[in-house]
Amino acid sequence: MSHGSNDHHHHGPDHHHHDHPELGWWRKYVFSTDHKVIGVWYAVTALVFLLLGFSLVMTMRWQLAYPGQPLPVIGALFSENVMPGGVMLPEFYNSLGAMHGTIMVFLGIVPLIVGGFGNYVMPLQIGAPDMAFPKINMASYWVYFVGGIVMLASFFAPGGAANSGWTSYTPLSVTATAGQTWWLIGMVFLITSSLLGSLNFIVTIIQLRANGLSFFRLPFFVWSQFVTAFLLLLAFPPLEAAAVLQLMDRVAGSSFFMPTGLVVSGVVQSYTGGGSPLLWQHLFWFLAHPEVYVLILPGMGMVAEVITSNTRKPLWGYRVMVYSLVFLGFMSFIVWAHHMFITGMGTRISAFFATTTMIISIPSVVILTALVITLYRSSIRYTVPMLFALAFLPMFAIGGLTGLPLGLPAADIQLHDTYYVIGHFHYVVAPGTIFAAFAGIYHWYPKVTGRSMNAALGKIHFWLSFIFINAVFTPMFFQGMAGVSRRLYDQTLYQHGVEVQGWTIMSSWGAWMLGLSQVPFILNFFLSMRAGRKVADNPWESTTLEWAAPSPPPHGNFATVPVVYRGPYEYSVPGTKRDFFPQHLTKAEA
Amino acid sequence: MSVAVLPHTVKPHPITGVYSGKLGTWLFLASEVMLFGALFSSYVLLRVGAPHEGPAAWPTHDQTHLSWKIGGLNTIVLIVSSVTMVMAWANLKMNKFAKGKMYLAATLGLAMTFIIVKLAFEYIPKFTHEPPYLPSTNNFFALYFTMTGLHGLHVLGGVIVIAYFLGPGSKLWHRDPEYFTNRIECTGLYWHFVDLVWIFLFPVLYLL
Amino acid sequence: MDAAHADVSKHVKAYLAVFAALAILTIVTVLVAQIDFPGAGNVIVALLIAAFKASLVAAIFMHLKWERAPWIWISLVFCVVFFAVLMALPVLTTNDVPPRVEHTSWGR
Amino acid sequence: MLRLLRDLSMTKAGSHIVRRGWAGLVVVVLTVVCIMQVAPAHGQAVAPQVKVPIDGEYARGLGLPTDVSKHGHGIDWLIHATHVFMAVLFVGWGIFFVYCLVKFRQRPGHQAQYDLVKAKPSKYIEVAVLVVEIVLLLGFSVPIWASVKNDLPDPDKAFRVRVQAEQFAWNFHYPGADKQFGRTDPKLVDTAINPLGLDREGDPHAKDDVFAMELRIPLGVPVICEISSKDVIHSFFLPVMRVKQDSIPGMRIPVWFEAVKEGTYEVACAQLCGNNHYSMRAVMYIQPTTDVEKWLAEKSKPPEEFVD
Repeated sequence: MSHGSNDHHHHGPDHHHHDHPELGWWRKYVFSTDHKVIGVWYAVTALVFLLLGFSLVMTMRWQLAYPGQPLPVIGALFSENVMPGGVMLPEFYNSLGAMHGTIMVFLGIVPLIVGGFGNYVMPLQIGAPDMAFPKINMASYWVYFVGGIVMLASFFAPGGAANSGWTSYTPLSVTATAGQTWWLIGMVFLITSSLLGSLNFIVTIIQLRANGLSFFRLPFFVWSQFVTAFLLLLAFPPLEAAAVLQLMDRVAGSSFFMPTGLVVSGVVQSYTGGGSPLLWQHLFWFLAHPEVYVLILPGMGMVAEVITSNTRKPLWGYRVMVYSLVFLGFMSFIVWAHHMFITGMGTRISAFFATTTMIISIPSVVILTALVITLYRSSIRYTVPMLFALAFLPMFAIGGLTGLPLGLPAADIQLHDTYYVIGHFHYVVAPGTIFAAFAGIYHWYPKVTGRSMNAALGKIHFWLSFIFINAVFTPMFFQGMAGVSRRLYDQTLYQHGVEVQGWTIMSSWGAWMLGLSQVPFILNFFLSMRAGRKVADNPWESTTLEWAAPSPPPHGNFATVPVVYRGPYEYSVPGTKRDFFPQHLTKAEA
Repeated sequence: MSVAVLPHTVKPHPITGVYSGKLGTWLFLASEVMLFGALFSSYVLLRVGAPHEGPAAWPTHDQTHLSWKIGGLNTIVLIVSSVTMVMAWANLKMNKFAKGKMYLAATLGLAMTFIIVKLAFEYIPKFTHEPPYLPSTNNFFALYFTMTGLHGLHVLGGVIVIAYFLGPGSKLWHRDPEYFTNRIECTGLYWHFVDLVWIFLFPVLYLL
Repeated sequence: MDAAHADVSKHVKAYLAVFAALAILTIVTVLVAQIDFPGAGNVIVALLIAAFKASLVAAIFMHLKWERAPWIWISLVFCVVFFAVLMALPVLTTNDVPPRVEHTSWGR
Repeated sequence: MLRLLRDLSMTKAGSHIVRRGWAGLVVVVLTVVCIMQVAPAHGQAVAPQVKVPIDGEYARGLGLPTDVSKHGHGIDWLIHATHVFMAVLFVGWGIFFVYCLVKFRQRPGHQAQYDLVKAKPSKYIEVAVLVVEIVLLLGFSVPIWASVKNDLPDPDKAFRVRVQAEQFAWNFHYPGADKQFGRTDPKLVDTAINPLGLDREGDPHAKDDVFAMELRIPLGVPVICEISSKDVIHSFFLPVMRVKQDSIPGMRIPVWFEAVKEGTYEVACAQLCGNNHYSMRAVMYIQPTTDVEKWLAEKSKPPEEFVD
């Protein structure tokens, strides 16, 4: 068939770039199909959401530390309906709590580390000109954006934003105020967005790798994005189904999650009944456990990139790490009911889920161990990204280890739904993933802007964040041990709450100080764009392909399509002149 | 600014043996399996856990008011549309554009028949029945409306895509027939999946 | 494209055969549903027929019979495994409860 | 930093990224202000609670509260053992980590080694971690769980209470002298006088049933709490008793325990159940059997206005 000849290939999805080299502002920056512009959009939007989610929690922490006392200065700015006299109402507290979780998980961290870093760095690291489906990539961002707006719009619904926790347990969420409906619609958008994004990632990694870049030459970060994309692809749809079912319960009056004979505030509910409240938890955690790994795996990937570059040493146990990653991803689908031990679970099924939970801890240990052993006999360069990456290791270890007593059903009886759980998963996600994301920002900033961030400000940012983030989360373990339940508006109603109130106050002050500690980062982030030191294409002297492209890379990324000759982390190779051996250079060129 | 053209959009990747669109479609279908899987899982859980008496009890055959005749008719309609879909692709593959387009039009017609039958003989009579059968009636109807509704939305999505390729999308054939044929193949994969879901929905909702 | 032509024209016969099989099996499903099998017999028979029909569609119409791309198969295997997990574990969990847990429908 | 500020002040309006970034900050500020000004429904004031002096210590050892249950030491032991194991891992790992940070810092004359070390110890450690985890799970956790969940005592010999959760209170339903719980019906629920929906007229078993807002249990006798909920999911948490069980509407789930120490303790709700989740607290009194019986007998006399 003559039509299949080469020149027809130019009529691919983005052929119009040939015809119109000068794209208008809208096409260039807003409806761009360039993975880098989309990546930056994702990252900036996600950072905005992270800041927003964090400011919500900083407000909450006043009520926790000084219950019933008016919030100084800022409290006066709030409407009398949510904070009369500057004192937060419990329903506003619950709204803030639910929205903090939702914003951080679904609008902040995942879009930052997957949508932002994944979109920007992954195609560069595999030597691709763009994502496999650039238009779908753009759609993914805009659907996410709309989802975020819908989520925020729920603050304006009568009765305030969703207030049933980020887990939205039924029947509470079904009987909750209108904000919950917005939450569900927002979730449907976000799930659709991550579905579009994840299939794009998978296809890109499978189809668009540069010549010579076999799977076992992929940077660890690309592997982490690959596994993450599979988790998003297969774990999110059940939550979409669950969100539809909950919408039906709320809007059409069905009883999927509503058992017979509910009496709310003395009023017999009109639901026909026959539903199962636990069905929601199954469908929710079927997503949300893999989601935990979605939150952490790209973080591990970024840390691996930063550590290898700054130890000037190959990654220890690269293959084992990849196998562990795949195994983690696989196992994450069969551990979810460990979030449900105390819903009334029998011995056999709880033992099953506890066993899978213990098994899944091993690959995490393997990855962490490999990263630490990489430090052995290396030459550690204490750059700002490296500081964040190094801090990630012990703090992720704390997060991981404290998961152990929660995974043992008997110990979970005491610790479930206490602050211990909060401390545990925040250690994984906040000093874990967010520190990894900071490492990533400092590491790839020169690639995105062509300028490096200020190291002095970076170090101030690091040390302040490191100290205060521990001040926020360590007290939570002691509160949890004492039996303080999570999501309490005022723990001092309980004697055991009163006794550990000191820890709460410490945690609150930690949070506010942590907020202040971000000022150097925000300044650094913006000022360096104009005033940062101009750097070469490969300022860190790294080996992976993204550093072979110009900084910032043009649309289409590489001037010449790179060919890959070796593994991703060939540092300090004996017999070479420099201490790094880029993937795309031949022996002669190096 | 020069832009490198994305490889493997039309021709299969020499190593993975598939062009990007087809792989993407299959991945999308994998996630769809999980979406409908969650609904089927909910069906099993709710049906097994339903009370044995009272208004929330699972309805018997007489109480479901679903006619296997209409369901069966729609099953046949979807199966025929699957055949016409695959025939459309086969004819395009054999370079018979007119015939392929005809089959595509037939698929579109059958898809719309399915929706019309669904609305006219099932949804509307149930809503207007006295008393009406609604999602709030019991969990059988709630599941029936949710599952067939979601499936119906998928059919509607298929209608839009097929209509696009019959209309403005068909220009692509004159530029790059192979690319167009590939797109029809991906549409077909989706369409067969919609058929496949119905193959399970029919016995589960109408017969069991 | 000649090889492809030959392939495709061979397939057409398969498509028509599958169509006939699907139509017949639909009728069989309906007929079988009228018989009262013991226990969960009806469910098993109906789902077996549906599964068989679905695999015909997947194998012939969706060309899985001729599909060689490894990543499609890998994705599908993962999908099927997790689908099985999703179908099985919630039901198993709800069935393994401590003794004397009652499912009440309060106040009927 | 000053240099940066100066440099910025010298530049013209920033690139699109700069503008977008500042725009983001503006969006955050605006959104926060908007959120501050929105108007959800007015809240109701929470009824002030009567403060009863609570016994027990809440910061022993690692911080676990006093244990007054017969089975609790197993759970405590497991929590402590797990933490010792975690501490050993973390400290050992941390020593190696800090050693690397100091020893292998970049400095003149120091070079990274390309060859990967053979790290057999890491394999042993990983296997050891798995073994210890499995021992903790199968050797301790599973047996404790099985005994707590499955070995329910004979209901005839145990002290039974039905715990019915609602937003935002714990209702305790005692069977009375006939040891039979009366029928309850949602249609009979009256938040003021009959929150349980107890059918006092229709069911003879209900006549002597006791409803109370406090949990009063005998010392040294197995207690079975049958936990259910009227509206949403709550979680019945007795910190000093090492008991926690979600209360799921549509299910009645028994938990059992035996108190070994008298005193006054707290009942908490551990699952977010709505606006006043934080105030869903009750008091648990552990007393000698005779005192509990006396209290029940007194309470089971119907109040004047309900006598027909």
